[in-house]
Amino acid sequence: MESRPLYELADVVYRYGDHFELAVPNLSIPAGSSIGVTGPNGGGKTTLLKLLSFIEKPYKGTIFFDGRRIREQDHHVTREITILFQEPYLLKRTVFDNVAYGLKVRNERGNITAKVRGALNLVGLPYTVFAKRQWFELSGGEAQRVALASRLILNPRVLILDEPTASVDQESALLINEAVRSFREKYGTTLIVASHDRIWLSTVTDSIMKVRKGRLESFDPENLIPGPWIHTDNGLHTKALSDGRHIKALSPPGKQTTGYLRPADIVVATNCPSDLSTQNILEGIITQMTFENNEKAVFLSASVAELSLSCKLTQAAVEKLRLFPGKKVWLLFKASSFRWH
Amino acid sequence: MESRPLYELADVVYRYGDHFELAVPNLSIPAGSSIGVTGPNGGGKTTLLKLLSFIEKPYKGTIFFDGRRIREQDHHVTREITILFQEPYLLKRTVFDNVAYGLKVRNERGNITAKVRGALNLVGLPYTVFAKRQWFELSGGEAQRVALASRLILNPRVLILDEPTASVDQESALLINEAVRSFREKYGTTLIVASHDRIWLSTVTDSIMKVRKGRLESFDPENLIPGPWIHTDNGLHTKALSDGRHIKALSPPGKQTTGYLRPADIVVATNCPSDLSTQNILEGIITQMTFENNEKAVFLSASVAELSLSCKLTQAAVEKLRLFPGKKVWLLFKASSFRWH
Amino acid sequence: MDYIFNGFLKAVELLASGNPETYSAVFTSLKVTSLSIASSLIVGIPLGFMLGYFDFTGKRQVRAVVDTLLALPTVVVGLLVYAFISRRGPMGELGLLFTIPGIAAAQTILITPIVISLTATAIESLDRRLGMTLIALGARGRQIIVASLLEARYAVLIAVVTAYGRAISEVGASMMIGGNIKWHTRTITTAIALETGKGEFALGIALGIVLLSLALFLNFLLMFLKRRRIA
Amino acid sequence: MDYIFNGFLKAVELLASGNPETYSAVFTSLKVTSLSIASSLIVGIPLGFMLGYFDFTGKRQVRAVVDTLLALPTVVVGLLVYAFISRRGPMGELGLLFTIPGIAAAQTILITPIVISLTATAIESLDRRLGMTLIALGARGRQIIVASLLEARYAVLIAVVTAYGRAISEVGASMMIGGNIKWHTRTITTAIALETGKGEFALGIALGIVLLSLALFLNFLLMFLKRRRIA
Amino acid sequence: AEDKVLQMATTTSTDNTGLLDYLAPTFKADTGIELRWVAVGTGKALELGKNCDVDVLFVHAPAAERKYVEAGSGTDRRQIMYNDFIFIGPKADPAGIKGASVQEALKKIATKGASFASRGDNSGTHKMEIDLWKAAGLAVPDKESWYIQTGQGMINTINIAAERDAYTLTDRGTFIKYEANWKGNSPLVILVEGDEALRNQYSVISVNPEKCKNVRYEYAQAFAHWITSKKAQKMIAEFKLIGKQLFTPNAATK
Ligand SMILES: Nc1ncnc2c1ncn2[C@@H]1O[C@H](COP(=O)(O)OP(=O)(O)OP(=O)(O)O)[C@@H](O)[C@H]1O
Ligand SMILES: Nc1ncnc2c1ncn2[C@@H]1O[C@H](COP(=O)(O)OP(=O)(O)OP(=O)(O)O)[C@@H](O)[C@H]1O
Ligand SMILES: [Mg+2]
Ligand SMILES: [Mg+2]
Repeated sequence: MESRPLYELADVVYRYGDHFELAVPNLSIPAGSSIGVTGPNGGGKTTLLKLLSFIEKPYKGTIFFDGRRIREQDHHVTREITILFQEPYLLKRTVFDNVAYGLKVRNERGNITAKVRGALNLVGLPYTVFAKRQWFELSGGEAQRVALASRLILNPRVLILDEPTASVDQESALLINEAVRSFREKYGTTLIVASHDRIWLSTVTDSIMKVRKGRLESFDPENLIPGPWIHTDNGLHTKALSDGRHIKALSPPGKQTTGYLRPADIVVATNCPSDLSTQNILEGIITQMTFENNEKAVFLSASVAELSLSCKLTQAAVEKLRLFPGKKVWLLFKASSFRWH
Repeated sequence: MESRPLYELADVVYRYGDHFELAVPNLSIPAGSSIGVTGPNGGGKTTLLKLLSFIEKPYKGTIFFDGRRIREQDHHVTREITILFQEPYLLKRTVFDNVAYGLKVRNERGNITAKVRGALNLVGLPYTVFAKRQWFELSGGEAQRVALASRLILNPRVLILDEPTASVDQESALLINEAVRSFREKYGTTLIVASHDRIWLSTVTDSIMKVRKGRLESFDPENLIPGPWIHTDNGLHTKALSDGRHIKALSPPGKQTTGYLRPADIVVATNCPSDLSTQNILEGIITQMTFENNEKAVFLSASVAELSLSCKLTQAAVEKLRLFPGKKVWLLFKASSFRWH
Repeated sequence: MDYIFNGFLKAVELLASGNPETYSAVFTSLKVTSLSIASSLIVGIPLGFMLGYFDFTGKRQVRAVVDTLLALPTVVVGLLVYAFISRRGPMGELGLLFTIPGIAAAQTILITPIVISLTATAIESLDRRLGMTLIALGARGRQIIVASLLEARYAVLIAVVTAYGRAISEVGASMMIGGNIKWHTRTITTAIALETGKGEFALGIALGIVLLSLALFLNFLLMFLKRRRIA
Repeated sequence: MDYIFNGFLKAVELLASGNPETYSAVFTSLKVTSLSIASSLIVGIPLGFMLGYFDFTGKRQVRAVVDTLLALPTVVVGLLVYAFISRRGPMGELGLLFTIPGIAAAQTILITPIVISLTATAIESLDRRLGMTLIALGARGRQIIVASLLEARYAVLIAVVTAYGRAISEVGASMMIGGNIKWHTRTITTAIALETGKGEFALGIALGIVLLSLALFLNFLLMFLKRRRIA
Repeated sequence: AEDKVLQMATTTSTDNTGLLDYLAPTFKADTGIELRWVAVGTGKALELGKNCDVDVLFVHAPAAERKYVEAGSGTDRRQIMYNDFIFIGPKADPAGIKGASVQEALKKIATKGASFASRGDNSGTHKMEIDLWKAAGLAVPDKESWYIQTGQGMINTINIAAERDAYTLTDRGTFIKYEANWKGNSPLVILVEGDEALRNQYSVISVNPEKCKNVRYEYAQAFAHWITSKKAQKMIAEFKLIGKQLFTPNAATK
């Protein structure tokens, strides 16, 4: 695959009124790459994807595509890019007509039935069962998959997906995963996917970036510990957990501020350690362990009272400690490890 | 909590044309319980939830609520039940008015501001930032959370949620989880939640049922292996994987039929076993391990070529084999273990 | 062509000089349409909601009949109402003939189908999730109607504006039922018809401009009200 | 009252006996409205789409003006058009006065605002995701217009039905421009006006019934076409 | 070959009585010219003539006609026929005008304040009414509560008079039609008739070809010639509505 940048963004700014601003000082996306976008709700993922698909124009700055500025009338260029929205909208037509619509507006009239059949197959919807259904005769996940099929049929050069698996069942998520992957192999499609499902995302993309408060950040999952933080005598602040235990933190800027804890800052122990300088030693149960292919690391989730804390470990450490889901562990972190946004 | 059944369904049938029928011969849901509903797209989850919320009437059969048949004019009863739809719809009003609407129609005019503030807090949306926003000035996940807040504010006796975390970020999913749990504790709310996120689901519910092709099944996750199955000389059928390996199965009913394999039917080995009667011995990498609290078992996912296979193990076995995500394992299962639907 | 130009001048003159005949007609028009609009909304909006919201057998047929009534000629409405309220008619006792309420009654018959049909379409065009959401939130009966109409507010507003346009511009029924009696039931439109019949084309145009100014004023008012509601 | 009943009898008689004057008026009405509907759709639908789809400064003002034109009285339209196509008018050479195309031109002016306003509302009432989805799927220019109108098809249809109702029932412009010339420009409505003017109320009602039957027939036709499109 | 068409503007009375329907076929047979007419108020008919939109006028408002011809818009005004106006009113005759002279009748109505319906539309009939008020030495009423200005055609004005128990001035032809509808039971009856002042003169005027170059002056002349011919005049005399003669021909036959 080529590595010439397909997209180059320079000083791009987009605003909604005065409550949100997305700013991308620079970003380049190589042709044929597969980029994941994650981040909290309202971070700006959808906004970024709309800019990349030329559905919205930036207020400031330029987006170069293939080294060129794109103007509105460059239909042949913008038609090579297609986006699937977070809440897909189906045209008030049959499933067949929905999937075939993109071909029709491109005047590609050959072999439509076969192509529609193929696209529906890719998303796991049998043609004979679904092609003649009306748009409203579908379940939530089926509708989402029809919308995806209507994008896949276009063989786009850039495929942009916003939460494509939100209400899709696990089998279909897998199917979509396969479909998208084979697409990339066959056509060298550039893929940009926003999702909250970090695991699923890491299986389809080469790299993940995070959009938070309108700024791009490198992806680094974090634990969140919401307030209230109560000031105690020894200069620390504590948050009470539902089972009576406490988490201690150094100088949160406000009582209700949420503290962030990086998974790499948490140490996992299989026995209760003593004589340690860390303020926080919390017992918990491992609920999940995930192999992160991009980083070759294991993410471990443990439940501590009502919290679920994520820790990043090496494979070797996991093996050495003989960790497994359901096992009791102790999580250690310093009161000073918290970051406040 | 009481265990007198809140819902009792007897011979309930609902149909869409002739392509879908949901049939529930009998089902009883105890008051104060928390039930999860999962299953493939188009299985009938949403349909079931609509029946339970009395938004739709069954074609046949009766739904008893609190031991009574509910008629349409029993507003005081049906108002105790509220449902959040899979694709939430916000009224074309401000966020405040959306959340307050349910109180207003109930003529509960006291303390509305405080209640709205509380409900928005529950879903992690600061009142001052969001209350005055118009319905369209929200990101996908924010909108979903506003819709949830508009349900939570009602303190319903039964809270029915259809995919409440579909486009919600992980922090918020946690928050919602907490909110819902504290709700149940405070008010004894009965909770019915449909979701594809099995892990999230198992953290909020006491038991999970599965709806597939309009029938209730006990929840038992399965692996799916789609065709095509090629007939071979030795009486077996094989499916070729993308890396050239094969899966063998006994007499699939059709070439394209999908085979189902129960996670409990797969044996996991850390060394390549020999001299075994099982036809399938496949090397793979562990991608994820999850502790299933309801069943006190560990589910392990392993990637085998393009497939992701799920295996169910005891905690002891996981500990003994020193399994961890990223480790290479061998999955063993018999050609006769496949079930065909 | 001169007529148009002269009509403009005359319209300004009529309005500026406070011409009593013109103002009498303006107020009569306003009284009549206020009455007819109010009554057609009271009748038409709930019926339109029901036609748009509920599914029942024969719905499509009812709809076709209502749509047909959009083609009711004003003179025919005038004739029908006249038959009822003329002295020899069954409602002659009420003394509605040649009165403002009489005209308003005829106009109500004329414009209620517009309100019904356009309201029904407005309700039908709503997102299919709305109804379920309202019920889920606890709305019942009248609350569902009110909330649905609010969701469809712009489309319902246009229904009202269209009905208003039809009422204030119609002449056949006003003529027939009102009798175009000067100082009493002469509306702007019957005055226009009269002046045109006299060959006073410029005056006819002038009165037409007066009427349109009135409508423009009301529409701008509406525009500001709309802007106030949704920032 | 009697004449309502007599009107029914007479309507049946006129239609059954193949009364040539009635049929001539029916066909004239059909010709006129076909022309005026066609031209108002050609002009009004694209304009209505633009008004509903695009945001531009002054949009709300334009909208208020279009809505005001819904209140155009037919006689005023008649006068305005007359001023242009009278022999002494700037377009007198075309010889449109007292002709069917002349009436159609006047009606077009009358009903185009209805088409524009209701189409704009139909487009505005569409889901906000539609436009983006069409662009994402590759629709451009005219394709977006066509697909949006298809999505709003019922609301656009009602726009057409409303405009049709206004056109076929209007009398002022037909009278002024057409002249109500027997066998030539006499439409059903001008015939009704004539008969009513003569005091032939029963005949007026009969012709009104004929007109409504025509409208009913067309609406039922539409209903069946609608059913065929969406099973 | 283009049809020979003569476009006429006439008043509603000639059309509503059916006179033109009765004459037009014979005119066509005699001259090959098709007569098309628009029936409007006299004022509007004159306006149409002034704008060159019609070729010939057939109207009944002598004073306005004279002005019109003097202004050069029309030429060759010829008297064709007349009928007469009558005062009608409720059978009970509250002002007691039955059999009185026109002037007396109007004075009684005005002093008693008996309801009177006026067309108030500048039509020939309305102009006649105004002249009669003036001739009676009375101010033309306007805002008086008994004076109902309908601004409508004759039949509607009669209807309003009937509803309001009012007097009104009408041409005889319209009243004959009105009366016939009631089958001998009409609430309004003829109270004053036969006065010389009540004569209603109809004339034909050709639109001036010097002002209007498109006008089909030849045809207009042909019509004027034909309608004043003995044959046409005889037809007019023979024209009957419900058995009653309506018009008296009085053309100066050349
Ligand atoms: N049409 C709009 N008008 C005003 N503000 C908007 C609009 N759309 C989004 N916003 C705001 O802009 C911010 C970014 O929205 P965006 O949809 O890009 O977030 P996102 O990262 O996609 O979130 P999510 O995970 O919830 O989909 C949010 O704060 C949102 O409230
Ligand atoms: N309005 C409708 N008309 C006809 N068929 C429908 C309608 N809604 C749903 N269906 C069909 O009924 C079946 C069950 O739908 P349902 O929405 O209950 O599924 P679900 O389990 O909620 O699926 P998902 O996970 O995709 O939300 C599906 O096959 C769907 O295609
Ligand atoms: Mg988003
Ligand atoms: Mg569903």
